[in-house]
Amino acid sequence: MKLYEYKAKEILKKYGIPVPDGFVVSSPDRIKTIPGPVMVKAQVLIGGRGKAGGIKPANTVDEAKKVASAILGMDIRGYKTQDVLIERRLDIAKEMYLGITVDRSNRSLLLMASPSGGVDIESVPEDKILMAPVDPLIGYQPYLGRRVASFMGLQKEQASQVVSICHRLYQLVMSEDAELAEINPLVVTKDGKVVAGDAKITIDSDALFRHNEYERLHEDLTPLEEKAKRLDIAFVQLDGNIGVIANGAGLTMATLDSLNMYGGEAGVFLDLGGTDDPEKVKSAMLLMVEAKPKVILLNIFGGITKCDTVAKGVLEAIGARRIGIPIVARIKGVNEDLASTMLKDAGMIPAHGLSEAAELAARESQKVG
Amino acid sequence: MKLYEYKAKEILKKYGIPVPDGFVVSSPDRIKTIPGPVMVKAQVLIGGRGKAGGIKPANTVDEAKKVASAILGMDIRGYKTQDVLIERRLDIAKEMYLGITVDRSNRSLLLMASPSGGVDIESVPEDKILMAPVDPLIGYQPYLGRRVASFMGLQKEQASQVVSICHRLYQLVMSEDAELAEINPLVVTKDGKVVAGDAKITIDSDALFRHNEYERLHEDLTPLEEKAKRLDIAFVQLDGNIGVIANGAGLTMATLDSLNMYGGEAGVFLDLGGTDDPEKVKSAMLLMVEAKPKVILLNIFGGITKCDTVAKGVLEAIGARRIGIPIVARIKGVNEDLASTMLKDAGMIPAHGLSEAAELAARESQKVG
Amino acid sequence: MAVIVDEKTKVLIQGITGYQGTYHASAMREFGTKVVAGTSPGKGGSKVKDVPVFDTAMEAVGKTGANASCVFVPAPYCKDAALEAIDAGIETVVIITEHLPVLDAIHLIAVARSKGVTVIGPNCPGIASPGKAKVGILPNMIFKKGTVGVVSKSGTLTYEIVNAMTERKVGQSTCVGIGGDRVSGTYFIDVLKKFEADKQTKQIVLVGEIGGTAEEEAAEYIKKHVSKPVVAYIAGRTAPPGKRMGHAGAIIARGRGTAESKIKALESAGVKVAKIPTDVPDLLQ
Amino acid sequence: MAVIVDEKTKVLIQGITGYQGTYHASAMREFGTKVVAGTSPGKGGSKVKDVPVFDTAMEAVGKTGANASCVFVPAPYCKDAALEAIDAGIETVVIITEHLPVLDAIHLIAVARSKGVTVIGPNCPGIASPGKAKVGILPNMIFKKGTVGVVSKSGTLTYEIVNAMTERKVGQSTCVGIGGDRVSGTYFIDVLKKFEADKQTKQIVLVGEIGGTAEEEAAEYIKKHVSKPVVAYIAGRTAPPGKRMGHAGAIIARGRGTAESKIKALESAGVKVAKIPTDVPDLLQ
Repeated sequence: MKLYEYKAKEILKKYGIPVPDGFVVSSPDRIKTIPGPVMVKAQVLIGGRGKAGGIKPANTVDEAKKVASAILGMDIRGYKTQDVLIERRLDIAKEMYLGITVDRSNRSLLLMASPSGGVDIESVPEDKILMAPVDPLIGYQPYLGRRVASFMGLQKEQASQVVSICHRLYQLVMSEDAELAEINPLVVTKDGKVVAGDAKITIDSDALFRHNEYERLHEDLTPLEEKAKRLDIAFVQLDGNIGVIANGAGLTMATLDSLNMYGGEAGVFLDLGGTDDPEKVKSAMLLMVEAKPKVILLNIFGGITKCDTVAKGVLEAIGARRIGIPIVARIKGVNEDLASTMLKDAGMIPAHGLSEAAELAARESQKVG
Repeated sequence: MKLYEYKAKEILKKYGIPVPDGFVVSSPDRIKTIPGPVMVKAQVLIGGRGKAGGIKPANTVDEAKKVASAILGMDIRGYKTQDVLIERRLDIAKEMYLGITVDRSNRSLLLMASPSGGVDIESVPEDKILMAPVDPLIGYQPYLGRRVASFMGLQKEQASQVVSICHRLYQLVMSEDAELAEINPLVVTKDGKVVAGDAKITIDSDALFRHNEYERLHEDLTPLEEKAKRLDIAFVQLDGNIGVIANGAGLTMATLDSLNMYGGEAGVFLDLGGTDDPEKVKSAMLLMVEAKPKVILLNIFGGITKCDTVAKGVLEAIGARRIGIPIVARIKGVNEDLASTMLKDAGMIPAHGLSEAAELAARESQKVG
Repeated sequence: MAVIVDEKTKVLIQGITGYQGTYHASAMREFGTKVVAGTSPGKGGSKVKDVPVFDTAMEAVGKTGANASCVFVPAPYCKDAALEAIDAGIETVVIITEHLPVLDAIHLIAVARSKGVTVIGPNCPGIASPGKAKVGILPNMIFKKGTVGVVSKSGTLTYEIVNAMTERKVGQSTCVGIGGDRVSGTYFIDVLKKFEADKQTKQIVLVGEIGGTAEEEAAEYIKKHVSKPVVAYIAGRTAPPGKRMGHAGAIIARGRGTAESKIKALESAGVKVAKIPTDVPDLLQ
Repeated sequence: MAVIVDEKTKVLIQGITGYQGTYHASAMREFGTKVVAGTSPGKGGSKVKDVPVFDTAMEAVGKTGANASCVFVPAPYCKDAALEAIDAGIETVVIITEHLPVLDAIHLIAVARSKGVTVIGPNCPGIASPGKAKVGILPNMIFKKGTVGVVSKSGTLTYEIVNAMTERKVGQSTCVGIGGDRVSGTYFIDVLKKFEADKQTKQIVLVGEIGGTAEEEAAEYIKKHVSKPVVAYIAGRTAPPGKRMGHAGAIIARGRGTAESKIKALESAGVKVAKIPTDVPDLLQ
């Protein structure tokens, strides 16, 4: 779960990492005073705000109100700006990069740092980025912070501020279950302070059970996405016209790939996870109907449940409504022939394998055009 | 550093482990109200208070005052009672034992538990004590608490209270740098609550640098012990008449052993640790003079410092004063002959080896008798 | 032979009294697995379908000699259960549980590796050596004993492929579903090493998906250390970039981890890569 | 041969710019040790008596190939320094620092053991293989190359005994001061195992003291696994019970760990136990 910049900075502050003075508003009228010259920053969960005009300076309250008015409501790469962060402008002497994320290969956290920050970190050459895995059995120790400070080329005062920030950022990641915590730029101001200029924090959504405080946070979800989330079904909107339901990420992707081979294109897909629970299949079917695709392709590889039981769930979901679109259904497992017959009798198009199902769905989609 | 029961219970409470309601006083006049029937408990850092009459019940404020008067000032196995803890009396259904200490052999913390507590834990048969090392890389996990609860024979409500107490006790040990944290008895009350009846906590004195709050705590030290502590010199008062100064615990003990072989007996000893720092030798010599032994035996094995430099320090310490007692001195290392001569010229008795030094000191001590 | 689990494997089911635990304990037995014990705190002393239930893993291991465990415990308690198994001396821990917090996975896997314990998962279907033992939730009906080792990040997609093999009479030595979470106890390379050393295994099937660089690392390893023929399938060629595909493992980030880069790396290591999953049996010899 | 340190040992001095670090870096060099690097945060790029100083252990190891470290860093920073050395790939970490909190010792030693790194200490005088290398603060003058392996919990008492041996022309293969803290990286058994396997070592001297049960465990080990003659001295026969003797290792608790119990255990394992330290050379063959 991605957090807005202002929320991320609140958390940095909680862990003792310096951030500029500031406050967040959703209406220009709420700006009463400002802490000196400020930046007005659009709060959207996407990069490239600056280039899109979502970050602007202001020197007076009136100016801040004017700039905020312009930014609030602005569409930034598809995201509508609902809040702006009004923040004291930093006197920047140097911009650096500091982040902690998950390192799959090392099965650990990874401390990343660069003496060059502020710009798109992906364009910084590799030898300018320190990647220091945090050994999980050792945990963070000050020597890691010293490596970072030394790599950044910092001395004395600034070095010791960075060592402390590294420690606090690690504590934040561990205590808040962040899978990403990034400060970019990490600013050295002209008076020698090290301050977080911008911040990205992503909380591990699998760990929300121990962080009730994040559950209530706003997320930009459509009503269908919201429903899918509650049902623990992965829901993704694409450009084609075929609605795909499958169980398991790999099988779902393989279904899309196969569909593509036969010239079909998915418009939305639902991944149930590795389950063939008839209730979940039924919920997914209902959700899919709401998404209004032109063709539905159901591909369930059965593990625990008998195919006829799964088919019964599908029929219950669809039965009552006349949705009037072709449904290609493939359910693999015990009693699959019985299931096929049931689906066929209900007017669906049964398929026996992944290829056949993909081919049939692609053909139907070309018919409906 | 051992903590008084009342302080230990304050800490348990801070970590969320239930303790009886209570308060500590150093004068009976301070008892204004009591939380129902109470126990009045002498606060001394030694076991066997109960048998010595240091723990007594009281049912009214007047009774509590009377009992407190009797206990305050009481001498318990050499320790004077300066405070009493007035504590709500528990309705005991069951007494158990729970503790965490350091396990040398496993190089880990050790979780210890027994379904039998309250009595001297050392007399509980071994098969009634669970010793569960806490793997340092795993840390405490709830399964350890479940093992404890299961070993104690507890069910449901009590089991889950004990699991929680185990976790909190471990957190306490880790956060407070306790080398021992013991709850004995851990009481199940008649209404099913699990409460710490008594508590012993010892803070690792090597870790006090990160626990300023304990530095100010009262310790029962004589002025000489106080001085030695400030100088980081181990000071121990014994029964004999020879004052021994040596560097290193092993060498100090070997010196005592050798002295004993020749019929001498140490009255006090100072261990400088593994150093031959002339300043420290000099401080120890001054401290020893204050302890007024009949004979002094100095045994320094030199590492870094030249023997004559060490000898110079000894002479500076003693030189000004005419202490009029025999001093046997042995300093081993570079320039040891020069040192011998210097000590001899100043009226001391130089020795060349450990045996000789011990023999000479023992002989002198028998003379002064 | 076979790898990781075989006829000597004695399985402890952690969370045996839950629906999944009970169901799959039976399914594993039907597969021929020695299911010797279960745990469920507070239910020690009872039985689930003849399998004795204990309060703690320590007791279960002590009394039954279990050497592998299958973890069905819900995510909030899963790390505790897995570490309990490791501390009790279990050698192979198969974690079926999904949605395990990544920091929990990092800690428990680091502990396991430091002690030489094999963790498979989390969020995996488990492992099956047909004719010998299964630890996990893979459907029994899809397997056939044979000489092809299968290693896969995916669950149901693996079933699809193994099923297609079995329908074509191509049997398996061991099938390992390693799971697709960002941090897993066992990666492709760990299993490839075992297959290369296993006498029963003559060919290898690798099933990957977009995200991460495990397939690229596997290709590098195959080039250097694997002499047996390898066939692969990579899911997600047509997956939209930047979209989360149900697995954390399926995030495409920074141009690395695309299907193209994986397929290219594997092909340059001499691996035959199938276009659709059901083509895999055709590419085996 | 010799054990743990020898002519291949390349030493990193952690805390080289402090008084002790600087002094002992020289003393180790005078002993013949290859002292290749030092660390001192913020002082990277400078030199201490020709030894290059680095900001971090990672850099020091990368640039000099150091494989052993000697830690002089004060107690509050000692765990950090030792773990830094381990993370940088150092194989032997000798911790001279005293008053290390016991929880710090437990953590760092557990990490070291999981990675196969040897930690000696904390609160120890270090290790010397005469004619080859010394990592620590033992005085150079007391040694003589030979065939007796010495392992001791004590510092200055070891010097006393080794000095007595050298005066009697009895040389040493390696002398290991393991330190007397409650939790140490190396115990008697770890060193006995190495001495038994070392070709240069013909006899063994074990110097123990009251407190703990390491001597009793060593006796048990000697009985089962050590074929070479062992001579021992145990300090503290006349130490008053319950008094802290400067070392945490010297607390007599619950009737275990007394000098009597240790001497009895060792004698029953065939070990000759000296009455006073300077008798040790007489008991060697």
